[in-house]
Amino acid sequence: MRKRFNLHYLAWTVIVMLVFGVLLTGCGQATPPNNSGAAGSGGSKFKVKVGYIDSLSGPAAAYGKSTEAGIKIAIDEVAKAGGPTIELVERDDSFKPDLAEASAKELVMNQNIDILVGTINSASALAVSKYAKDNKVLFINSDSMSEKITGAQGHRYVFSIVGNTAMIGKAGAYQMSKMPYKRYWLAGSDYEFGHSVVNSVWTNLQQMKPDVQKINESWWRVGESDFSSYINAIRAAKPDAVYVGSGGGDTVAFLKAINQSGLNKEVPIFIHAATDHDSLRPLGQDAPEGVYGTAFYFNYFPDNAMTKSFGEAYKKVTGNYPGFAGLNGYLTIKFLAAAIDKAGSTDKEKIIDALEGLSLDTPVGKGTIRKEDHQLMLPMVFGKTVKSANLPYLITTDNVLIPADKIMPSVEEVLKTRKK
Amino acid sequence: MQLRRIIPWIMLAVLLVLPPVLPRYYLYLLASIFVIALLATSLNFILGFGGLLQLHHAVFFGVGAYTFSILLLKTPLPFVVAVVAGPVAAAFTALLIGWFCVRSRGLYFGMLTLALGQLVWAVIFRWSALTGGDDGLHGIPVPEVFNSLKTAYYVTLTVLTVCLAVLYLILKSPFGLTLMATRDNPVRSESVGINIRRHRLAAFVIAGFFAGIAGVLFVLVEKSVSPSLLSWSKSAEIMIMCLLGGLTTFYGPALGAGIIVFLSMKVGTYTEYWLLVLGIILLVLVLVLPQGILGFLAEKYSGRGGDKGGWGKDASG
Amino acid sequence: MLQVKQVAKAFSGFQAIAKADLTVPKGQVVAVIGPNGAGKSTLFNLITGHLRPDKGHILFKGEEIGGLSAHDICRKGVARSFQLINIFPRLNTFENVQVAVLARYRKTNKLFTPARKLVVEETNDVLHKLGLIPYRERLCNSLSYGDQKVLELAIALGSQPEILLLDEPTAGMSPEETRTIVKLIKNLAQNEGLTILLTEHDMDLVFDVAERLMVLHQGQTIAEGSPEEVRRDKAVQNAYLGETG
Amino acid sequence: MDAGALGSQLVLGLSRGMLYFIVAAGLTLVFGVLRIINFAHGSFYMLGAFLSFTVTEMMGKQNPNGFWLALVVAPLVVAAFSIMIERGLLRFVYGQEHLIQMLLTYSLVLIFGDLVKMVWGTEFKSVSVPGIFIGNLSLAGIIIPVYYVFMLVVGPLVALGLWLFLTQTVTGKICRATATDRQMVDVLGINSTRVFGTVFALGGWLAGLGGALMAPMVNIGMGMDTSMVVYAFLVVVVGGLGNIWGTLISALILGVAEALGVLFLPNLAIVVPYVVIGILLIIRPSGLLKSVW
Repeated sequence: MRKRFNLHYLAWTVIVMLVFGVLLTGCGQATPPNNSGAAGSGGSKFKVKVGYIDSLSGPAAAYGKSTEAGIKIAIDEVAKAGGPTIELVERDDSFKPDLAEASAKELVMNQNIDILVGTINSASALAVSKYAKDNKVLFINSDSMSEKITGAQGHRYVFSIVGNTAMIGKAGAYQMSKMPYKRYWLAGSDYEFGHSVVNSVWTNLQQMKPDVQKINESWWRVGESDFSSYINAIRAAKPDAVYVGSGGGDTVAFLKAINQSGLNKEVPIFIHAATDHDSLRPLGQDAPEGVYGTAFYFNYFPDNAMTKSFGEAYKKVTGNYPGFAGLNGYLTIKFLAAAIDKAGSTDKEKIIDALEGLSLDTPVGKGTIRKEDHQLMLPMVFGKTVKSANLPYLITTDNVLIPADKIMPSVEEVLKTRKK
Repeated sequence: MQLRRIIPWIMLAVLLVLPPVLPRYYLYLLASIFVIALLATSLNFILGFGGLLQLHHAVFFGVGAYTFSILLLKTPLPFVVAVVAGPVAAAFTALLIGWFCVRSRGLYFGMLTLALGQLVWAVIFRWSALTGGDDGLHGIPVPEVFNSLKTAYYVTLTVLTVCLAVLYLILKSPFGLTLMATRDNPVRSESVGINIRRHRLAAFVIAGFFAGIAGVLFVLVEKSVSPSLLSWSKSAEIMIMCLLGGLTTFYGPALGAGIIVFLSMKVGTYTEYWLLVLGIILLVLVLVLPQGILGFLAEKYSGRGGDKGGWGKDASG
Repeated sequence: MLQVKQVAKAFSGFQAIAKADLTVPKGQVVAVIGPNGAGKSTLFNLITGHLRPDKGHILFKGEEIGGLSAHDICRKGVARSFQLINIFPRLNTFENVQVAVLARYRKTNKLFTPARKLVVEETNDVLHKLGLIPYRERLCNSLSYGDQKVLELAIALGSQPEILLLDEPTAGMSPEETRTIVKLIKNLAQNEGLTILLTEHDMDLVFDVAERLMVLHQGQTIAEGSPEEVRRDKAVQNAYLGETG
Repeated sequence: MDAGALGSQLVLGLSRGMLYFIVAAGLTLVFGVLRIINFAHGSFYMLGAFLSFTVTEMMGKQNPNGFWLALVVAPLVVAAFSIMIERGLLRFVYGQEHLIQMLLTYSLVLIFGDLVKMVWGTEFKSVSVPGIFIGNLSLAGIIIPVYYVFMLVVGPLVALGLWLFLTQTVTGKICRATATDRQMVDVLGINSTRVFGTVFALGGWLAGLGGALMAPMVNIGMGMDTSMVVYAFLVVVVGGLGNIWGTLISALILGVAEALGVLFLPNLAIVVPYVVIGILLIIRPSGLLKSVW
């Protein structure tokens, strides 16, 4: 009996110590690491707290972490250049929308923050956006590619720095319409992102090139581990070309399966983000050659000083060159800082006014936030995968910069979706 | 003994007078704790008192929330109808799932609830025309009054109190007594003339109904839904709350919900390793305090409550 | 009142009951005896619906009950106690019996009436009859072994059966506790007019209380009749009494 | 629809079924003997894949021996982890209720998830397929990637190995007896918990093997534990809890059904397994083969 009770006291002690231990060690880390070198230069008088919610754990953590790195690099750069001092308050949503919304509320109500950025999970972004609308705080969507964010569910308080599924589709269709293929097989990850990308590609392609036909479509579950049966079904149908709308992790796995099966040698394959560095680097030499893909960003194209400097800065911090998620975080802070300087205030309403129509030079070219729908208009890149002579992973060749006006849905189209 | 009777009333009184002095955020936090507390208590109704290994209780929470949201968002039906429809749909889902599950016992029951719950999850995840797929539904048009945090707080608190009272009554009723009898000894229950399958099914449906109410409350507070509401990690989280508070105690799950929700918020501000912390808490709990906090206190200060045999030994029978 | 005809039951190849026959007339105390493993408990489980017979008929008041579920059979008026303690360990003594009484009156589905106000008299009656009143509020896993056995009986009586099946009612009991039980059984049979079917190891007890015996050997009924007839039966002497001396 | 495509799809379905089997076998084995629903099985699988990545990295990304070494080392390391968990943690809850045991394994899911993130980081990772497995094998119009042929060999080998273990070794026999009738084993004076460590390690080894085998095909990253373990559960439930051969059958049925679904109902392929599972569960609520339960 005595032994039992001792055990219980032990349990209590351990639990209590654990809780306090976490709280205490946490306190030590709570101060953001980025404002150290900033204040000294006596630059901008603006100081602002930004709440950052993203999936730092869970299945999309690779992107969340990458965005986080981009954000931190931008914060440092901005501070060194005499811009506003940005204090970042981070929350992990573990890829759970309910947690993202709860975190947003905590940041706004408890930390008195009125600028939020994030998040890779579309449902999280939409939930936070809705909360931002109801409570009149600024939310800049840095990662989620759902077209609903600045489309059907857009409003004054939400901005999107990352391109969306409508743009991905239009860009893909624009490139594909220049090619001779007519009979297409459509495939993708069976979730919202996959379906909206493929829908957008297909409706746009049908408009640009009315004689295309769809043979069929196939959908796999998110996190599918075995693509061989899908590839076999595609192979059996003998299409002219394949378009694939798959999520990040699935893209990597699907590329691998293409390489093993040799499908890339039989039929042209288009996949958004297949050409992105985050998809190709993990595969090393095991990525398939000759796969076409639109992307938001190549860290080597277009070859200009900004591309280089951001690429190197990112590599210094993380050890790797950036993919699009890194750029998203970087641009989010760059635009925010520029807007604060332009507004001459940290008042959210003034920042919003300043963000509308704001233009900045970016590694991909000139980017402008469209006043009407708060979507950043940025060129997209397109290329074909190829083995590199000196790098341990594949890069792209035949790179093309697709101008922003070719990929943006018109303002009327966007505003029409909001009316519904 | 006296003290144990009074504590819930004191808690209620304190919670009633708190809002004027509490910061906004804590009103919100408490309101969401009330929602989860109701969910956890409804789970414990069948898990702790019914001895049924319900491994996927979040499904009913999600079905209630989704039904309510979809009716408000996509149909012109009045608010009251949607409020009633949420729990009813959850109860109906419970009836369907339960109908399959009560035929088996113990762990097998648990595995079936898990498998069938995943089917419901898949339906909601897939049927994006209706449910918005993994994007979820946002900006559910709940009546204006619920936009005030104070209203949300009092509504959730009132509903929680009423639901807890009802569940308490049920546990003290012949139905509850019989339920505990089927938990303690299914074989004997049958031989005194209790149709344990039907009785368990009824309990399952009741628990589903109350989980559905929690789902409706969740939407009133958060105004959005997504498939993560019925993920199995959510279900596991509720189970951890029940275990932390004490499976054989009535107020334990509510206490556990309060602790876990509060901790997840607090720890989340310091580290992105909240799940690791939760895992360690759970591990310690399982190894040294399986009867939970209230179970431990009950064991220490009175004869009854968390008794030695622990929970549901015979549930596997 | 109860008739078992040519019943058989096998468990994955092992024939537990090959051919059992039994007649229990109304108002009598009947005992099933037989060596360990003869299939007595299996026979009980078949009668009470915990097992489903492969072959044969079980008639209760002329009605086929073989293969019905346990709770249905109980509701027809067949109640039983178990060889090993089989009570509701985390309910108190009163509640243990109350559950059975509630089930008897079909009141287990009442949701909102507090249980402590229902069937109190009937429950107390049963407790009184078996002398359990002093332990009313005790959590029943804190009762002594003997009292738990009595409670076992009380739960069965709570169902207000027409026939009561007692599976080794005195197993593991001290001589004194055994005497109490015997008194109880006799009392139930004589004063309440209850029909009782029991299995028992203690032969003195069997010949003391039983008016009729059935002998089960390797799953077969080898004799049935009054204690005197059975005692004189050659097959029984060979198979059973002979072995035990 | 030509016969070649159909044939390929059937063969691919079988190989997919083999994958499911290898992962689910450990789960069902542990369940049958220990009566524990091991949620951490998915974590072991993930660990197997990450370890396989580390081993191949250490051997040099393009070194074909890396894969083979990983195939040996990763499952063994995972098995070692399993033994540590069984002896260090699980052992103390054998007397407890199912729920408690289950939640213990769930706590490991949470802990392992974050530990893997701490050790390996969040970037996507990939293991190369050895050169000999690249390309397709073509036979009578049936085209299969060579790696799948390899899977089709490994799967039955694992099944055969399990069968030999369970029928030919003393430990295996005790396992089977324990799974069928724990009480009887105890009565015979055999200490059934003695084999628990072995069985749990074997379960971990199988999960690790699954992870290492899948590593060249999948994207190794966070979240691969839960996406696999839920699926493995479904396979195990359909097969009959604790029955290894039931698991084999249900894994093959699901694999083939999925592959055919992809061919004939390509835009609804994702619901096919769930429909199949639903139907099987309605027909046989307690699994295809008699579960040991």
